Formats: sequence, structure tokens, C-alpha cells
Amino acid sequence: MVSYRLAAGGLVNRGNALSFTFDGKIYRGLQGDTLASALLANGELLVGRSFKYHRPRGIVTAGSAEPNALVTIGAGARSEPNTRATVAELYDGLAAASQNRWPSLAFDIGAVNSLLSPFLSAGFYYKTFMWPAAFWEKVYEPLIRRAAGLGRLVTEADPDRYEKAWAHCDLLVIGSGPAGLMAALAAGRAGARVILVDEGFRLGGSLLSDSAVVGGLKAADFAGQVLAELATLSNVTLMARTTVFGWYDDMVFGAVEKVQKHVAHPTPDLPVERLWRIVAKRAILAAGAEERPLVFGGNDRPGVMTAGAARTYLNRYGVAVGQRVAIFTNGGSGYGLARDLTDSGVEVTALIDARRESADIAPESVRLIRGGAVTSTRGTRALKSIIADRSGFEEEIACDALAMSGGWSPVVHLMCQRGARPVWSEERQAFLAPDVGAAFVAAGSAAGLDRLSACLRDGADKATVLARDLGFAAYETEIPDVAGDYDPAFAPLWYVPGSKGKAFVDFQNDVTVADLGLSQREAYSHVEMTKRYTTGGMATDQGKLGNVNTIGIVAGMRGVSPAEIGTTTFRPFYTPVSFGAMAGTARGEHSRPVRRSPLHGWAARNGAVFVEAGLWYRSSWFPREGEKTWREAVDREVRTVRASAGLCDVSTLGKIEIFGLGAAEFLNRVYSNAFLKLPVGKARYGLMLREDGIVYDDGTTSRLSENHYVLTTTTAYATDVMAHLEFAAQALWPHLDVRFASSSDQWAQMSIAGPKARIILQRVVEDDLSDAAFPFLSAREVMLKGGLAARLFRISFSGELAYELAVPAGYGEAVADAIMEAGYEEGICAYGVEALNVLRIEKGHVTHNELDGRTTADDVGLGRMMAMQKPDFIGKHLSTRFGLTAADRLQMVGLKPVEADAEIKAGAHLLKENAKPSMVNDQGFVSSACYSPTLNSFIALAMLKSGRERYGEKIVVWDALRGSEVLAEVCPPVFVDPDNKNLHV
Amino acid sequence: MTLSFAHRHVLEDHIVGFETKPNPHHLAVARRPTILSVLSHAGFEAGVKAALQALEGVSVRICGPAEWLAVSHSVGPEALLRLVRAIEGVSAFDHSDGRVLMQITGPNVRKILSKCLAVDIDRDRFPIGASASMQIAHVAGNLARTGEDAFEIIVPRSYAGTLFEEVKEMGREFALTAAFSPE
Amino acid sequence: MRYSAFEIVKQAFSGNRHWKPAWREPQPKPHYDVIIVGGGGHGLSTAYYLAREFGITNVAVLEKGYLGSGNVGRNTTIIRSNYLLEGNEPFYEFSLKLWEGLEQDFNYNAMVSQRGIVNLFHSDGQRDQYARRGNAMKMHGVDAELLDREGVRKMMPYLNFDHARFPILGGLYQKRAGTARHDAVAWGYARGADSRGVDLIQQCEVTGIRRDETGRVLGVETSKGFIGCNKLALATAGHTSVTGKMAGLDLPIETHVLQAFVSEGLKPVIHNVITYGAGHFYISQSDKGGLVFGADIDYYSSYAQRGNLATVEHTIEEGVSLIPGLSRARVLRAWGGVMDMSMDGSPIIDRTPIDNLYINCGWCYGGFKATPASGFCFAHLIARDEPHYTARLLRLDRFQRGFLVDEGGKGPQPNLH
Amino acid sequence: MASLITCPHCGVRPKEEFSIRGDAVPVRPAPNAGAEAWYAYVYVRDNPKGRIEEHWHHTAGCRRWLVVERDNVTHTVFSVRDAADVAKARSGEVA
Repeated sequence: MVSYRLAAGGLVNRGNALSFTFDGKIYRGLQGDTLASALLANGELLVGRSFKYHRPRGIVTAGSAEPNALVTIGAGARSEPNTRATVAELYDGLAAASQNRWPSLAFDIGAVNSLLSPFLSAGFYYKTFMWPAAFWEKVYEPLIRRAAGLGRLVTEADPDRYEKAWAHCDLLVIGSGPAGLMAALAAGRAGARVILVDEGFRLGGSLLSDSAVVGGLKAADFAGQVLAELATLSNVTLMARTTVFGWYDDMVFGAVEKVQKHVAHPTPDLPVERLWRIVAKRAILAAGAEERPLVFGGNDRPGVMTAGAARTYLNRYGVAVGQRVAIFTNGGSGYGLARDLTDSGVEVTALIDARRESADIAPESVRLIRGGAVTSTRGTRALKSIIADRSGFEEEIACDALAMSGGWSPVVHLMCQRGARPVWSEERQAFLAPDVGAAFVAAGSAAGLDRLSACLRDGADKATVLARDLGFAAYETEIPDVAGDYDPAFAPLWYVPGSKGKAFVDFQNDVTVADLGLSQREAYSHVEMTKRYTTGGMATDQGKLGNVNTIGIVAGMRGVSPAEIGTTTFRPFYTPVSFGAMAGTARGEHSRPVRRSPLHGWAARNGAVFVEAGLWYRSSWFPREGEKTWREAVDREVRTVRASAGLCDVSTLGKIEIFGLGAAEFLNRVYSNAFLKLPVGKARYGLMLREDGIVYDDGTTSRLSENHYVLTTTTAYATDVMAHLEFAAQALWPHLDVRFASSSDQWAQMSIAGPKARIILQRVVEDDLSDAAFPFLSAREVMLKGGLAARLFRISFSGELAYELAVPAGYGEAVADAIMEAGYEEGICAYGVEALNVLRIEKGHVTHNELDGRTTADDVGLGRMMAMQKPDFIGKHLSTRFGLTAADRLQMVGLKPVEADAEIKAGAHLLKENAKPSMVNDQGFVSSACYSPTLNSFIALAMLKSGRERYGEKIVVWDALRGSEVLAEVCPPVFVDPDNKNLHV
Repeated sequence: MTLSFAHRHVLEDHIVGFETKPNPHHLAVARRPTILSVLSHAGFEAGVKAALQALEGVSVRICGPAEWLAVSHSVGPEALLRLVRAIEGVSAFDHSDGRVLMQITGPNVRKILSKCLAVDIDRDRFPIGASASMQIAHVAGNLARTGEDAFEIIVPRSYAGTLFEEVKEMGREFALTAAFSPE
Repeated sequence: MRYSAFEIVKQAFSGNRHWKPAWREPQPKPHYDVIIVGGGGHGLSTAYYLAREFGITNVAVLEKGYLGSGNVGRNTTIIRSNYLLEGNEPFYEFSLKLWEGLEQDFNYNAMVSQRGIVNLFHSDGQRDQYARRGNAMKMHGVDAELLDREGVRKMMPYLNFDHARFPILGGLYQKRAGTARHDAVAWGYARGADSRGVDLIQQCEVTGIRRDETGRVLGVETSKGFIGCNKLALATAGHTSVTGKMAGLDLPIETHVLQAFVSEGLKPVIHNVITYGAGHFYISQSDKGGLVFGADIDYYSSYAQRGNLATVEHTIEEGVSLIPGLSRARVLRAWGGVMDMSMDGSPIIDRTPIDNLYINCGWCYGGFKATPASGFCFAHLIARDEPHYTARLLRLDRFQRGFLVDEGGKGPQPNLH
Repeated sequence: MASLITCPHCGVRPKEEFSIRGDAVPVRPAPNAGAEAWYAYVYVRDNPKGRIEEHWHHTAGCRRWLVVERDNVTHTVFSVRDAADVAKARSGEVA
């Protein structure tokens, strides 16, 4: 055992032992532990394997920048790969497993890569694996993919719940360490709406790991005191376990809250994670600073970690990271740790300070080596000793842990996500937060490096300024005295010269100093190219630990300041965010809202099979007993409509009520055909174009009274057409007196079609429906027997005598039932969109299969609907371009297979007989096809080059994709009742 | 042949049983409120709004400039339509069947709503009496504040099921119950 | 220096200390036969093919940042040729053919990986559209298969078959499609161009286009001074309006941002490229194990290489809806590419009304897969002053003349393409 | 911009409530304006880097078309106006 739990100390609950497993072995931890601290308390140093060389790796940090200690937590559908043990809150029953090793963590075959490392230098794969060409996909790439990745993704559906929420505040404080706490306190006392977030499960940030005394209290107790006051303020919201991962436009912050990641059995009443969008008027970044590792030979041996991590394990978790701890530092951090360790009775074998001199004072019992450096380490799966070098004199020092401190980098990530670059400070030897305006400022050590007292002061002061800026009366906050803190100042040491063995800059991706050198030699010199070529900074920690060292080392190689090298781009996410949290409830069946027709229940009772149509579910067909295939049902429905009558739900069509003195003029401009003279009580088919002259949508519009129309759209385009009309009315012609609103949801609308439609409907409607009283294209309000007002339109999509009846939605089912009952003797049937589609293909009516955003009115035989004599309508002016009127455009035709039972499918292309398939020979395509029970043949609508000139021609319907070729005859697109006799009976 | 047509609420399928006692957090669905869409023609906006607000037993919900919903639990649609159409510069139609109205109440109602909508409904910013159209649980609806801890949601009928289920889900944390309002 | 396994071994034994720079870092000459503005994928491939195919080597590529700093280094790396229209399909197939031989051609492993793409469909109507597209591909001799639901399930059992809002009915499969290592594409072309004498000039921003009184382009003003040329070629997609304006060009282009994403590294589960037909979402898994995915543009005009949270959420909602198992994976990084959204969704490779000025633009968010053909066709145009056969319909005047190449049928609203 | 838009009618709203059409600068030509003007209106975009005007529709709110004036590099919003007011002002009438 090397690392171990001390007999006393720390913020862990020693009365509450928790049991957990790692790679199947059972361990004990304490409430308040992370998985990492609990593993260390059990002497487990080896926790993972690196990506490329599979080197044994231990815990390096005590926070979210951890590159090594990635484990899979949980099992089955709840297993969560790549979880950082350093931030995973321990709970009873936690089961963790190591990753990227085979057969076991201790004996990993992949470690052979380490021996091959001379061949696996940065970018090696760009230079090889190319011969023979076929080998890349058959041999090399499968090998590479076998080695890819770290954790394993389980493909089962996640059983847990996720939520999303919005929050609004005056001041968002990110980080609950000294600066954050005081900022929240200052603004909270002033009455501002404050949200204080911290990624940790316990608020207090670095105060929880600090041995300093603040206002006479232990730092952690001081944090507790401030938090207690904040909890009494109703205008302050405290959010632990919440990571702000992104800063977006307009001061919107993305954050993710772990609601139930610390319980073995989450309750379904709460989400496991909750995504927050926090809208803040002002924000303070008090995220602290990240301690940099030092770069020397073997700096990745398990047992080597940052000094701050060692201090956190000691002070917060009561864990000594080793029995004999060596410290390698270039600043005060190492001294602070040495003091804390010796105070806790842990042996510090040596304190090696890279600086020749400094004002820092080491504890008396500790051997201090000034001007020294660690050049390599020894040990296989755990650190055994280090080689310290002072002025060329090498000494092996036995130790089981090495704490290193390479200085501090302010955590400025969030402030750099919107394009601003951090600014190099020679004085601080660090990249500092950029100026992103007064609304978002950094405070405390995130704003630079300072002692604890200064961080407390900075947080309070900056919050006071922001609160006053928002109009709150903020008073100066008293800052308590601080004793026993240390000066974290440091001198730069980017890389230990004379290092032996690999010196790692990016631990997870195994990027070494040698790799950086190679990238410079090979001209991948821009820092972004260096990153991309070496993969440094591309691991799950996104370079939190390594990037600044990379920049410093590259700067050293080039002999320039790190300022000249600059950083790579900071982008969301600060730490990785689960897909689950980002998706919230919008997944699976709930990925989009469901729209239900008012006749849904009626259709269901009549046995409908439903199909998704946009957000709607529409009844597709209504199978009856004995019908084995959908086609049998559809054929019967079509035959019934043609012979008797059927009822179809058309409620999903868009309906827009249009009012105003300018309504007629408006319609005349948005439709290509004439609308000024539509009489009251009449409906008209209308064609809408886009401004580029292409058909947009079609539908009927009825004039219900002098200045009141109702316009219908297709189901698919209802939303878009509404917005299009609004654009025309508001942005194009704001002077026209026209107002409209959607009434799509108000009406249950049903089409009653077939030769018996009138007889049946008359049994339900009071008004006279005779052809004389209610001729084709009539549209007006009628009264149903029983006194229900309804709208009735005599329009037909099927080509039969047909009506569309609209009743208030709540009555839809009852009225449909009544009509079905009224038509029982005539054999009325319910018919769905499949039969409707057959009926309209037989009649040659177009849908968006034909109107695919590339067709003109003339292409689909509706050229007569272009009222070119009108001075203006949307789409008129560009509709005459050469390309839109060319003689060889695709025109809509009908197709009949030469052999009636030969099936034609939509999506097939057309070829002249004996022509070789090629794009040049392509004659067009089949847009809609069906079996016509009326004609007892497959039929189709097709778009064919110069189609209308080619009636009678035999053409090959070429469907190589589905392995069929059918000979068909080109014919006019109207297969049934071409003279429209049925409409006028 | 005389007919009588039964009216059916779209949430009949979603709300089962009336025996549940309402919890402190409760979603009450109105069975048949009167809801009219009211549009003002250019130049009449202020007058129309004032006249609407003067109508007795009618709540006015703002949808946008020159567009409102007139809501009533006491005046029927035909009667209200007559009253509204008497206002100069108005076009209006009965939307009672096209809209579903529900009231959500409870001490943590804002927490539930913060999971459904993005608008800041702090009492200073969205006071009692305020109303606006907005996205509510992925559906374009109208929200009104009717009390300190009471809000009214009006959504298109076809979306009502989705919205109802989503709000219920977000209310789980506070044991939200739901039922039709007592007549 | 030719890259080979032998070279790797040889270098390894000398501590990898003798690798040569992948390209020179030259100072600009006063004058070039051709200047290409933009050292991204298209600019570099244009230079490469100019030198390799057309023997024109007195060429400079001017890049304001570093090589490959534009969209070639910021995309979801998909290559495919599954198009419908005559304006597109032959061009993208030409590109795919070039991809297929690319590594041997430029002696750099761009990790072209033909693992296949499946475009899922979720309704009969969509199946018909995909069938039409698949048949168009087959007419051009391109591989295409129509999978049914079971065929899709067999290939990708982890998709959401049982609890989907929009059920998976099948998919259009192109086996030869796949991915490539995006940075390596830029570097391979750069190295290939450099070794043939092309000057790649980084950190050189073009600030103006100098023309004589007849309007002819004389050269460019840059942050490194004036550089003259006989022909000027713009390959600055994302910023074409800005560079075009330097010569007074007005273009049918709006600039938008498209976000793309990568997850933490995971053991490979997703072997091919998938596109979700019921929403905007596409995903593949890289050779490093990261899930690389994206969806739609942010819809507003933007020259910022970053997007907003709403689009991130929407993208991931779609992803989890399609692949429920993603829920417990984590997204690592998001980035934004700035793109030319053209008015019909298709690119423009053409001469301009200005005699010796050529443009290559309007790639919307499909430029990566086009990199080889775009460079080849652009080089052809520059060298011969006539369009390459496969790019003959991708003309600038097609909007005026009404010969749109509108693959999506969305019309002249660029953010819908 | 782009996270939140302050609708002149509804106040601060998330981007999700809007749909975006594109450049709001081109003005629909007079009916007899000629082919070149119509081509320019429908297809040609100035597309500057910097300050632009764009049509946004408050789809889930007041359903008004808005002209959002903003910077497409920094995403700063300068103004949001009702499109009808802008159109009226452009046609020479005081909004």
C-alpha cells in the first residue's frame, strides 16, 4: 500500500462508509469521497491506460481536467464510459471499471505499442499504410479502428430521465471558491438575483482544500459560514454539481446539473441530469486556476500528480498520496504542500525547487533541493523513485509519490468561447482572460494569480461594481483576515532539459516533447497545425493540463515568447456534456410534438392504420376483416368511393381565415391565377408560386362573405404558407388591409366523396344540396340537422361528386359517426390517405410528389393558371426565364404499363426504348404510382422531357435500384373522367 | 332525421378518472371555455383593445400587435362574437374548438414552467395579468399569469395532448395532478 | 522526401530527427502566372492539379491564416456521390473517383475510408425520393442500393427501430462513400503542390484586388505587399462575398455558420456514415473513436466560427432520437464552419465577368467531399478557360438564365439548402 | 443575437421561437422593373461581413416579421423593428 487514508482530517464523513467496486474488486470509501480519493485511500495508484502507448497511468488531478483516471461507471444500459474518477461522487454500490486495456489493467497487451514508439511518432500514419492500396481498408484501418477509443458505448436505450430548464438572473457567479463566494455574497446582499454554480458536489471550491485560516475559521468552515448566509437570501440560488460548459451569445450560459449521478438507484420522478440555459445580465467567472504539470522524463508514472491535487486529497479527503512524497516545483505551491503534508505527519522525502532562489520557506524537516530538477522516474506500474539532477549531479531519490507544480493557468475557457483570445502575461507567465466587455469579468485566481486574501477581495469588489451597474445599492463587503496561506507565485520552467525517457505534454494522447519537436521540423509550425498533427490538446481534457506547456515548449524551440505562439481556439464545451442532458425529453417517440386530428378517435374506431405525416398522424387505410394486405383495403376503398361514397379525414389541411378590404387584392397577388372576381359563396383552386417562378403550394380558397375568405393549404406546407402570407402582408404590402389567422385547429374537416355523397350528406344537412342549389365549387355556411353550424365546400380531389364538411373540432367525431350511419345503406366507407392518393392519381391531380420545388405551373399542366395579364403576382417576373420555359423541360404525363400487371414504382427513371442508361439519356422519372382498381392496372404520373408531345410513345420505366424494367405507354395524366362530368352531377 | 352531436374534449383520452384529489400542484383543464380570435384592422388597435378589456366576464390575452384571444367562462361563443364584432375595426372568429385552455397552479409552478418555457416569469417581469404568445413545451401557445402561483396556458387543440403530457412530466418532481375543471 | 514504410523505419532509428519539412515557407515572388486566394482544401487542390495535370507551376496560394485553417479543418469529413441532378451527380462521382486514388496520387495518407453511407428514409414519400436519387446514381453508373427496414437493422442494429417518432423504413446505401481525415487532405495537397514548385504563402491576407483601367486584374494587395498575376482564382468559400467584392463582384451567396461536433473517444460502434431522414442529423465514427456529427446550419447569417446552444441541443436531440445509446456518451467539442450558402444549394465554378478572375464558391455545407474534383475542375477552367465537363452546369449565370441546380427544391432562400 | 432576440412586441425571446428568412435589404422591385432588377432582388446578396439586416419571423410568438439589424461577426444586435414599419418607412411613409 502506498497512498492511504489518514486517521483523521478531511471533509469526509468517517461515520458513513460506502462500498464500491473497481474492476470487480470490492473497496470501501467514505461519504464525501470522489471515486479517485477513495481509490487512493485504498492504495490504488494504477487507474487507466493511455491512448496510444497503453502506458500505465495514475490519478494526476483532483478535478475536471483529469486526463488519465477515466473509468466506466455503472453497468448495462446505465454504463457511462470515460467518466473522470476525480469528479465522480462516490456512492454506495458504485461499480467502476478501467478502460482501454486487454486483458487487464495490470497486464495490457497494447503496451507493446510503447516499444514500437519510435515508429509511431506524431503523424506517422500520414506517411504509411498506403501500400498496397487495397490494404488500407482490409488490413490497416481495421487494426487502427480496433485500437480506437477509450470507453465502450452501450447501445441500449438509456432508462433514465433528463430535463432541460431556463433560469434568469442579474448575476451569474461561476465557481464557488473564495472569489465566487464573496461575489455571490456581495451581490446577494445588495438584492440582485444571483445564481452561484459550481461543478463540485460541495460548494466552496478551493477553500475546501485549503489549510489557511480565514476570519478565524478553517477555510472550509468559512465557506460554510458564507453559504449559510447565502442560503437565507431568497434572491440567491445555489447550484452545486452544476458545470457551466458554454457561453453563448446574449449572455446565455449552458450548464448541466448532475441531479442523480450520485445515487445507485435514481428515482424516476427526477432527472439524472438537467440542462440549464442561464440568461444572465452579468456574470463573474470565478473558476480558479489549473495547476500545470511539469514536463520531464517519465512524468506520467502512476504516483506523479499535481501538487494541488495532492493537497486536495490530503486536506479535503484525508488521504495521503504516498508514504514518502517527493515534491518538484517551480513556485510556492510545492512549499504549501510540503507544509500541509508534514503537518499531517506524511513524510516529504525531498522538495526540489527548480528555482535557484526564492523567498519560500520549506518546513524544517524537509530536504530542500534548490535549482534542481527531476529528469526521470522509475517504477513499472507505480512510482518507485525519481532521478533528481542538480547542476549535473544526479541522485536517485526513493519515493512513492511525486507532486509537481509547474505554475498556474487561470481557467479562462468560458470567456474565450466567443472568439476572444486569452492574453499572455509575461509577469504572470500565464494566459489571462481577454477583455470581453463589462458584462462578463473574471475574478480571483481566474483573473490572474493572487493570494487567498486577494481572491476574496476581488470577488466581492467585482460583484459590487456589477450590482451597482445594474442599479442595486451594493455596499462594500468586509473581507476577513487570512492566515496561513501561501504565495503561489512561480518562475517559468516549460521543460526539464536533460530529461531521460518520454516527457509527456498531453497525457491521454501520449504527446511528448519529441512529438512537438517533430511537428516544428516538419513545418506544422502554427500552433493549430501542431495540435492537429500531434493530437496534443485533442483528448477528453481538451488540453486543460497540457496546452499551455505545449505553447511554452514550442515557444522555447522557436526562441519566441509564448505570446507569439498564441493559444489554439477555445470552444465549447468546457467539460464534456452527456448527449442525454442535451437531448432532455426530446428523444424517441417524443422527439417532435404529435398533432392529432379531431377525427383521430373516429378513425381509430373505424380501424384505421395511422401514418406519420409531418407532425400529424393521418389515417392511412381502414382494413376490414379478411383483407390480408393493405392493397386489398385500399382497392376496396377506392372502388367504394367511385361506386358509392366514402368519408376521408382532411382536417390536417392548413386553414387560414382572411379578412379585410384588401383581402381580394392580396389573394390576387399571392396566387398566380385570378382572384379578384371570386363571388361570395364560391371556392376556387389556387396556385401559389415562389418568387423564382416555381410552384410553391396549392389549395382552394373560398369567399365566405364580402371581406372574409378561408384559404386552404396542403398538410405539409401549412406552416410555411402561413409564414409566407404573413411575409407578403407585413413586409411586402403593409398598406393592404388584410388580416389573417390560422383556424386549422378549429375545424374537423371531412371529405364525403362518391356518386352517393349528396344523398347521404343531405340526411345530415338542413340546407338544400341539390346541384342547382349547391353547385360545384359552392362554399358556404350550412346548418346540420340538430342545429350545428358548419361550413360546406363542394370541391373534389377524387374527381367524384364530393363535399368537404367542416364542423367545430369537438363535434368532429360525432358528425363523422352520423354521416357514416346516414350512409350505411349506401355502403359508405372510411377511406384513408392511401386511397385518396390513388383517387387523385387516377384523376391526374398533383401533390408535392409532382410539385417538388423544381416544377413550374406549365410543367404540371397548369400553365393556364398563370394569369400573366395581372400586373403583378409573386413569381410572375422570374417565371419567364429561358431555363424555366425551355422546350425540353420535364412535363407531367400519365404512364400505363403495356402489361397491366407490371408494376411501376415512384422513383423509377425513364429511358427511350433501347437507350443505354446514362444521365444524358435520362428522360425523366415517375413521380407517383399506384395500382388503379378502376382501370385494373398499375398507373403512374411521371415527369417526362417534352412529355405532352409524346403521348402514345412507348417508354422504358427503368428502376435498376429495385431491379425492374417495365415498358409503358405515355398518356395524358387524367385517367378517369377526363371531361369532369362527375363533378357536376 | 334529427341529430344531436356530442362534444368531445381533446384531452378526454389523456385525463382518466376524476377521483384524484388535486395536489398542491395541479393542472386544471377547462372543458368548454369560449375563446375567440380577435384581429384589429390597421388604425383601430387601441380602440379594439380598450373595448375588449371593457367586456364583462372576458379575459383578454395578447397574441401580438393587433391580435388577441378573448376568453370567457361565462359568455358563450355566439354571444361573445356578437359583442366583439360590434367593435369598430374588428375581425373575429370563434376559436373555442381550436384552442385548449389549462390552468396550472402551485407554490413551485414557476419551477415547473421554467422547464417548459424560456421567458422570464419572475413576478416583476411577468406580473399578474400579463399574457403573451410563446413557445411552451415545444408548442406555440399563450401564457397568462392569473395569480401569484397561477398561470393559464392556451394551446392549439391538435398539440394539446403533447403539451399536456410534457407539462405533466415536468411536474412529476412536485407530484402534479391533472383533471378537468369542475363545471 | 517520399513517405514510405522504409522511410519510417529509417527515420525511427535516427530518433526521427531527419524528417524534412512537409513544405517550404517561401517569400512571395513579385509575379505569378496564377494566384489562388485561399489555402484551404479547394485552393490547395487547385494548385496541386494545376501543377500536376496542367503543368502550371508558377503558382502561389495565399492563405491569411495557416494551411487548412478554413472549413477543410472544420467539418464532418464525409465523402460521397449520392446526388440526384445532372448538375451534381457526375461532378461528385468524379470527386469520389479522385478520392479513391488520392493517397497513392499524392503520397500522403489522407485515410480515405469507404465504409459506406446510409441515408435513412422514414416515409413512403421519402422512399420515392431516395429511389429517384438512387436510380439517378445508377444511371450514371454509380453504386447505390435501396435497403429495406430489415436491411438497415442488420447493418445498424443500434438504431431506434422500436420507439421512434418516425419509424425507419429503409435507407439509400452507397457503399463507396465514407470519410477522410480532413486535415491530412489539406496537408497532402499542400505537400504535393509545394513539391511541384507551387509557393504556399501563409499568414498572407489579401486586402485588395488591383485592376487596370480595362478592368483586368493585375494582382492582389496583401499583408505582404502587392503580388502580380496573370490569372486570379478565388477559393475562399465562406468569405467569397468579401473577396469577390474586392473586384466588384455581386454574388448569389449568403454566409452562414454550420456547427459540427465530436464526442469523447469511444470504441468503434458506428462503422458507416448515417444520415437521419426525419430530421437533420448525420454521424460517423472516426478512426480515433470520436463520434463526428452535425446537423443543420444555425439559420442566421454569420461570419463567426461559432454557433449557438439551440442548434447544439437540436442536433443532439436528433442524434439521441436516432441512436438511443448515445444518451450516455458525451459531446466533447463543437465548432463552427463559415460557409457560402448559394441560392440553389449548389456550387459555382466559373469565370466571372472580369476576364482573368475565376471563382470557386457556393459550396454550402458540402464542400469537403468535393475537394478533389473542385480543385481539378477549377484548375481545368483556369488552365484551359473552359469548364470541365462534370462542372459545366455549375455556372454563375445559371440563376439569371433559370438553369438552377436545386437538389433540395428549396428555392432561392439560402439557409434552407 | 442568435441566442436571444428582443422582439419589439414580445420582449426577450429565445432563438428557438423564430424562423429566419435571410437578407432584409433587397426591396421587391416594381412590377415593371425588368429582368435584371428581379434577378438581383431574388438572387443577389450583398452579404457583407459586419452590420447586416435580416428578416426574422417570430413564429412561436406574435407571428410578426421583424427586421433584425445586427453584426454577423460579433453577433451584436443593434435593433429589432417590425418589418411592416420598415417597409412603410422605405416606401416613403413615416412608420
